[in-house]
Amino acid sequence: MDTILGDTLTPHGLAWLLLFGLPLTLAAAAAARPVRRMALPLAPWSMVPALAVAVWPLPAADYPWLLLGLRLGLDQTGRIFLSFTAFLWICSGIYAKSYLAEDPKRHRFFAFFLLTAAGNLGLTIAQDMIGFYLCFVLMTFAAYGLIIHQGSHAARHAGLIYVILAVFGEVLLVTAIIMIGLAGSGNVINPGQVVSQAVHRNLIMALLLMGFGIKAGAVPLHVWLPLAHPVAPTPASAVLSGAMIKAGLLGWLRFLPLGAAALPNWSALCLAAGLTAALYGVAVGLTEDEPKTILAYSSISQMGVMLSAIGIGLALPKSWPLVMATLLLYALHHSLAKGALFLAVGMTGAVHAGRFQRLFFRAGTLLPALAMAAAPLTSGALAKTAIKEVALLLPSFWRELLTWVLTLSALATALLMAHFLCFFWSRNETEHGHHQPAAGQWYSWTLLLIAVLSAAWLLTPMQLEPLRGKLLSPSWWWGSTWIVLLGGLLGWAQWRRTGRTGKMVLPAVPPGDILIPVATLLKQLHKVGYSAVQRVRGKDLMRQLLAWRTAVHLRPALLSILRGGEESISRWTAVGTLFFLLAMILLTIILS
Amino acid sequence: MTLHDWLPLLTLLTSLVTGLLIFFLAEQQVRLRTFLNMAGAIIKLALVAVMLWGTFHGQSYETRLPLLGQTDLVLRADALAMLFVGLSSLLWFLTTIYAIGYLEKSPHRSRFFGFFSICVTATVGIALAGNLLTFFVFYELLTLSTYPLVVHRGTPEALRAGGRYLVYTLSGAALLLLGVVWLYVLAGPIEFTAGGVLSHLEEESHRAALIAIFVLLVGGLGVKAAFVPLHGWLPSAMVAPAPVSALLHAVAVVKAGAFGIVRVVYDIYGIKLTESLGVTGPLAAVAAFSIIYGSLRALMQDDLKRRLAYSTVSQLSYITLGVAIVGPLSTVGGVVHLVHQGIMKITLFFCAGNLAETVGIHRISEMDGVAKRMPWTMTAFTIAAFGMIGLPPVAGFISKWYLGLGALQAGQGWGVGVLLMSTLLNAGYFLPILYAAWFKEPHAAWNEKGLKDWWESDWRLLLPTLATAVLSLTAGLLAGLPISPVGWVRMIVKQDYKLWTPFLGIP
Amino acid sequence: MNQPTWYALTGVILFSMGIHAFVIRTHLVRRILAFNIMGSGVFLLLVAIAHRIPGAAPDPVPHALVLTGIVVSVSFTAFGLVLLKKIYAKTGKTALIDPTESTSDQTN
Amino acid sequence: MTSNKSPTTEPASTRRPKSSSGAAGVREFAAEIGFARVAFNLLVVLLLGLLFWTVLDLPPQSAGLHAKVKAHMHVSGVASPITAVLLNFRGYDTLLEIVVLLLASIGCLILRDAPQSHPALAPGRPGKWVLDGMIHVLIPVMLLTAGYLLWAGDHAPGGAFQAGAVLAAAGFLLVLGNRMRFWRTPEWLLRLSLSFGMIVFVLVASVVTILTKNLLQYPENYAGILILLIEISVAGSIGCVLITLFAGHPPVTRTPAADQLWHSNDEPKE
Amino acid sequence: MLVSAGAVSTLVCVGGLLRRVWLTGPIRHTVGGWSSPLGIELYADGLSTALLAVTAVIMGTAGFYVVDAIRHKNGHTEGYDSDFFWPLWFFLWTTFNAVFLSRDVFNLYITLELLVLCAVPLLILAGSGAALIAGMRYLLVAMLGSMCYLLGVALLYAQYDTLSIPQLGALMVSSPGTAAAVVLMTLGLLLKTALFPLHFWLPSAHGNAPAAVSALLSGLVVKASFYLLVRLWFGAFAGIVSVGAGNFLGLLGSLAIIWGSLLALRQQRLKLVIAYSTVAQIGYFFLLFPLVIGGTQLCAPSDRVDWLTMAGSGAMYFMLSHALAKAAMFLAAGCIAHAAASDRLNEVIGIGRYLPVSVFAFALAGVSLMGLPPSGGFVGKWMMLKAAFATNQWWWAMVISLGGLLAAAYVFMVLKQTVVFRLVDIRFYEVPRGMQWAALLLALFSLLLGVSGQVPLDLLAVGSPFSPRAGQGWLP
Repeated sequence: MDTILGDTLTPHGLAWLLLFGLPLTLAAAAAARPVRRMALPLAPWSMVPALAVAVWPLPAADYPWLLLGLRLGLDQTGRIFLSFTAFLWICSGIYAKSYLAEDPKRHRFFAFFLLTAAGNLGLTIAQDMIGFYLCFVLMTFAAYGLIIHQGSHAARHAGLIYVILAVFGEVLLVTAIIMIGLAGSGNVINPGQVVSQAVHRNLIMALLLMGFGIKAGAVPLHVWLPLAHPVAPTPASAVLSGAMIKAGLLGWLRFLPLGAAALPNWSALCLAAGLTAALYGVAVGLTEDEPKTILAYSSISQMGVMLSAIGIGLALPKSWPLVMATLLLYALHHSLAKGALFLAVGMTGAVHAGRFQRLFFRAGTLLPALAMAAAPLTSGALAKTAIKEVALLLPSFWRELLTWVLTLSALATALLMAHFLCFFWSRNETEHGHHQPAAGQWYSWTLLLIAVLSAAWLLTPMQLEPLRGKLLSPSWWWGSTWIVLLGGLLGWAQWRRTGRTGKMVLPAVPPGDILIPVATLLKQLHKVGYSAVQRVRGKDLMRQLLAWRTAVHLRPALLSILRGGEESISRWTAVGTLFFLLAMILLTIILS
Repeated sequence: MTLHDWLPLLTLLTSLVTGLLIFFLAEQQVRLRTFLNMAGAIIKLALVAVMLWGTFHGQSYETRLPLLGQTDLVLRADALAMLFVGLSSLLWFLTTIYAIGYLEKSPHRSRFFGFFSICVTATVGIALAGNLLTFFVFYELLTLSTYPLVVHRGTPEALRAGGRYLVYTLSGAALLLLGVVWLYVLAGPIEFTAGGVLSHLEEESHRAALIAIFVLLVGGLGVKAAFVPLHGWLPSAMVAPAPVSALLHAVAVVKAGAFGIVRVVYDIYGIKLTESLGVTGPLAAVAAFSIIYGSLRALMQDDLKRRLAYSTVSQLSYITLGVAIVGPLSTVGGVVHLVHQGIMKITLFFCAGNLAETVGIHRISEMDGVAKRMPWTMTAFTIAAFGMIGLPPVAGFISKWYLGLGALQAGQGWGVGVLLMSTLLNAGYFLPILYAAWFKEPHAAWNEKGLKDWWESDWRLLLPTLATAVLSLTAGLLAGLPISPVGWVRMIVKQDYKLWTPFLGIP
Repeated sequence: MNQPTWYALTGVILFSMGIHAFVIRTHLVRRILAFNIMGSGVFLLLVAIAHRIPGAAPDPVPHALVLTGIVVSVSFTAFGLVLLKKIYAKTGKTALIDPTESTSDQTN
Repeated sequence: MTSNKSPTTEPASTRRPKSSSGAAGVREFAAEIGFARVAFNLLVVLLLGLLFWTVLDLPPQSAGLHAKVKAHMHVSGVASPITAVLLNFRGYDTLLEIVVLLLASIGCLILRDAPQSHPALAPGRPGKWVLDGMIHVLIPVMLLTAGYLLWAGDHAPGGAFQAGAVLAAAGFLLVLGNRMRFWRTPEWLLRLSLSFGMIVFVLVASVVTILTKNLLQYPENYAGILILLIEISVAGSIGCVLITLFAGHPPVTRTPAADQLWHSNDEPKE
Repeated sequence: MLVSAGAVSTLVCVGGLLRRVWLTGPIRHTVGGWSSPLGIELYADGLSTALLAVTAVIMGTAGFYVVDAIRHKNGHTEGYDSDFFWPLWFFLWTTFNAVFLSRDVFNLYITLELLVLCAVPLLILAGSGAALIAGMRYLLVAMLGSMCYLLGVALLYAQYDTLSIPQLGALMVSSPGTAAAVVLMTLGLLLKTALFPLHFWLPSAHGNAPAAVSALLSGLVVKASFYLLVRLWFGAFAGIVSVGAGNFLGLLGSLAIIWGSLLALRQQRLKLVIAYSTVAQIGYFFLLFPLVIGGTQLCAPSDRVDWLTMAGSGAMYFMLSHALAKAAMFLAAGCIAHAAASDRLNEVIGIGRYLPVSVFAFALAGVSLMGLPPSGGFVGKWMMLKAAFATNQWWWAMVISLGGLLAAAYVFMVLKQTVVFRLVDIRFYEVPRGMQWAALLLALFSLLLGVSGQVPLDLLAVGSPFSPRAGQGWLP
């Protein structure tokens, strides 16, 4: 029997299931009317076991009976991903408890919140392809609930776009998975290797890039992100941009044949896409005035950087471990910093609190912004330098381009952060009426800030050890500080000009930029298609084919033939004639 | 004649006897009728369980009754038969509970339950049939016993629907009879044997006759398997009461057609002969066209049950697609979809019935915010809808997974394309319903009395719905286990049809 | 062309005349008469067959057949006439109304 | 469909319309009596031609079963071959034949009107004396001839049916002469008289079958007597049957329908 | 009481005969001890005993129906209570027994006459104007048919000096006389069996007769003349009749199926629907001729014998189950007409609630007519289809399945009426249970034929007339 049950009954097997199952059960409890009152306070703590496992990893466990052979476990990437995801989910959980304290629909929010958490945690620990895909789908569709929580028209619109893209993403992923399944005969544990040897490798890679690209916000497919973030409640958008976008990245790491074979053209593509995303994100971000939208665009640009890092990985299979380490570090840094920023946006009321809170609040928002802008001694600096180191390994042409673009993006991010801070702080003063942030919000935010400061340093993978020493050297300091100062200066300057003229420097681009033209195009197509269908349906070709109408015309004719025929046959002369006619026919037949 | 020989017949008789007894019950003897129904269902489940356990251990059950010259009535419980019998007897048990609740105060209940049990007898008979003649006998009995159920309400449109249903099914049956007789004349009294029996005929230059017979057989079965040109009766038959459309048009009647095609292709012609005759191509084309056309028509329907009906039309052709794409994996996918689609679709129909009965919703436009009033029903609906779309945890994903793998393995890439196209279309017509139910504010008339007591609707309507929803979820989740539908089908394909190539890692 | 053949021929002619009248005439009495003519035609034929060898005694079997035939046609004629009278008394017509008409159930 | 031809110009007496001069004649003739009739006439002519051909083609010199009948005459118990065939060799036919007669009489009895609706024929009709005279003279003679015919059947042409016919004639005379009140005969007597012949025949047949284990096989020496017994009873019941057939429905007295009969033409439209 | 005694005794005799034929094969019985050319010969083979058995069953059950109708004499009793009813009833029964046993051509002529003379009085018992006219028309048709038949007999006797069918079969040789005789006899019988062009008299006769009588008319009387035709074609005319002639009758049969069914769909009255359905089903029986006669050339000689017997017994099986089903249908129609006081279809709406048993009987009989599996009709249809394909005359198979569909059309047209949910609740007359159960009993018998399968088939195969005569086979 053990072949079927695998190590379900072993302690670590149960632990894994508990980790994944606890949020699920709580989500169900939150939805069920009678028990939801008890479920709510427990919500954030259900992710604690996940964090514990991240810290003390357990051996992998096999469940052959579960969904074509599920396998849960942690490797190095998984461990780091799990750590920052779990941490972020716990913080936003605590934050949400108090942030939505008097929101009537909070039970529904927590139900979806916990479902998404389960999905997110699940996909980090899932080793096999279908397990990963299962959690990915669960997370995607549960997140929909978070996005349209407010129920406003904008929320519904953002939700609709999100679902359409999610379904497309899901369909692409299914195809890719099926192809990989075929190549790797069934449910595959290490998809990366299999994809590298697979026959239709290019097609699979294209599907994977696009499928996970939608979730990770790669440029052409990022349109849902800037729409979703502003409408989602703050803890949701924090988790959305902090942890869930990273799921797309994790998907790339797990599925793409990184470190297996050198794929120059694919790496060129990723690099190009990544770099355009980095610059494009920031460019559009600068035109926004809504704090959350700005942060959304900054996430898009950061994800662009990570995509380029993957491009590097594709180019240099040998140095892939190093690139992997940088990527993990970068993801860790970005998720924590972005999470902190988003939570800060939710606490605008702090401005009216006591002096000390106001000061602490200002410093708190400044810190992650600096980290994002890769100010010295921050995790951002560590991540950015790591990326630069790695970029040097690339062949000549790409090396120059990359370093140049990286510095430019660093500058741009700094500018964006300054732009964000100016708008954010100015907005705080004007808007009063926001209630004081509750204690829960403060605690979770401070916890996150501590993580932003320390986590990157604590968890730096051993490959990047030498880098740490280098950072502390003064020469490096100057390199990064001038970028931050220049960015801040430019940001402040723009803020002052808009302060007076009330008009942005750059023309305002509506959020979801390229979506607008595409949407109008689709609407036209739909109108044309619908009228065509109506015309066809009007005539109902099918019924014509079955010729019901002609049968209807035929009936009276048929009826008259029948009646006339029967009457005429019934006359005696007719009978007699027929009688003898048949006789003669039979006679001829017999005699012939 | 040991017990083994009588078990298939006993399973058949349990519902037949109860049916006949119920006919003679007076309308008001409700308790006795319910007892009879329940007893019949439970005994049948027990017998089926025994046979399942037996077949799992390689035991063979066969009843042979002399019917007509050399061919006699053969009821054999092989693995494929047990799959369908298990499905139909389990779902009959649930649907009986549902029907008792649904038809609480309506007239003619004795007549209804009588024909209801006879219809299940026919389905079990079809499943257990050992040769084409037995299959045809029960196939016809099914048509006859379902007609009174479709016209149960006696309203003019019910009669029109019944008339249309008869025209389609009887002409289909006529085609099937011609095919069966011609095959009998050509190949003598043949039985269903795994791997097909007709291979010896091929070289005797009967190719044209074999192809013609195949067309006749599949044409006849196609009516019940709702291939597109022949599907007209299914949507109009939705006028029947909910339990009828649930069990019959989601499980019994339509599956009989699909099951028949599986029998014809695998147990009579054999997969190699079908391929060499070159009929699999057009069959796959018809299946693909029905999948797409069914989903497209479903998009346009506002009436909930008609949309589900068109979705059945498209989902059914998955089975034929799986059969038409020659290969072990697509076979597994096709055959297992027979079970999965049954469970999921019956949940959807139960929910539709529940909505219609409790809050009087028939059209999708009236479904705004219904989840507030009936959360449990809508959760079941959501699980089943996700299953139909093919999202992982629910059973639908498993069959799509195998179908996709099979299509690629057989080199028919377009198969995957069709699957994806239909996934999108499924999402297209299921997600708006979920969206409307869960996220829109209720404004319809039924909303004024909120959720009073603990049960949102009659427990007899709710429990079966939840049971089937859980069933479809576990069928998806526990796909690895040998006793799950997929495991069972894998065993069939491995043992009976010896198609299983070692290359596949899946146990 | 010996004598019995002549009788057979007249029998056959009578039969044809009978059949022609039976079908053409609508009046029931004429029909029944035509039936009798046909009968006598057949019986004449039978009698002619019985005695084809000039010298020998006639074959009794056809005679017996004729006798039985006559009895049967008598009973048919009688029953027909009685039925005719009854129809005439009820419908006032002496011919059969068109079948499809009569089935429209007007029992006049 | 067939245009109605005025009743008076009945086609010429010959049933077979000779093909008149040339196609014009035929067309005109056809138009006149409608296409179906013409077709029918042609077909009848064809039939006639066929029958002609068959009659001429019949084997001229076949003696039929005469020899066989003669061979078994000694056993049949009667002298006349016809009666032997009728009552012995093909006795089964005769039995069925009598049942036919009985059924015809039942048919008539079913259709008779209620007795009281027909007043007895008014006595004292003109010419009464001639009728009475005939009755007095003829009745005894008829009975005598019937008896002779019955007896002669044994060795010469005659027998039950002929005797029955003569008896019936006598009956008709009596009924017309108002001597026999047909309607007052009690029901049971009427039915017994009708079925008497059949009952005797069936009894004899069953007795004989039980004796000889073979339907209607008369034991050698009793054949003659049995046949005679059957003959007598059958003759009587045939007489009664024929009388019932006639008397069951008296000639129509003056009723409105009758008047209409005399005046209307007797050839209503087809 | 007397009635039941008579019925039971006949049933016992028929049962005894059945057992003897089943055990020992065909029985030959010379009447009056005279061998065939002179005397009359009675012959009981599988087919005739089967028909006798079916007649016994139908007559018995219909008798039970009438007894029950008389006992609950409320309102109209369709003439069952006339004191001449029972004599006619038993005479009809004896005539059936005579027809099915006799092998003598002239004797068959007399039995046919008897049949008519029993049927017409029964028909006009109801005394309605339409019944009288229908009776008259039936009488005239019978006169014409039997006179032609008699002429045929005369011609045959003139040529072969024998009246017994087997001897005729041996002696017959193709000559103008024989051809004329064959034609005349066949046409006479076609007229009496109401095959397609000559069917005008049947609907009005069966439509206006009392229910029990029309059950007998449709169920048995029509079949007697068909049985005679079968005896002649496969007994006497075996040497003369060619494939073309078989196909000719088959063609007429197919036209009958289509024409009868279409007209049945158009009728307003329930009994007329069933009457026209008889016209259609008669077409089915005539498909026997092309299948058996046509089959000899077209299928391999090796397995010819069993194909032929199968086709033959298949058609006969269909005829038997049709007899039972049609009688059941007419009795059910009788019950419905009795309840609704008129058998017009629009007045019978929603009667299903009041008369579940008779509607169920009607449905079961309908199933047998359509030839759907559980019923005897299916077994017959199955074997005829098999024969059609075996002798690769697939076009007859098409006709058979089309006939099934058309039958389904008019049966469900009627059933639809009974199921309709009727808002205004009109009172239906109370119908005695006995009548309903008689109808159901007959329908169940026709179903029993379907289930029993092999036993009746073996009975039919005993001395089957369809196997080609030793060595000679059929004329091409």
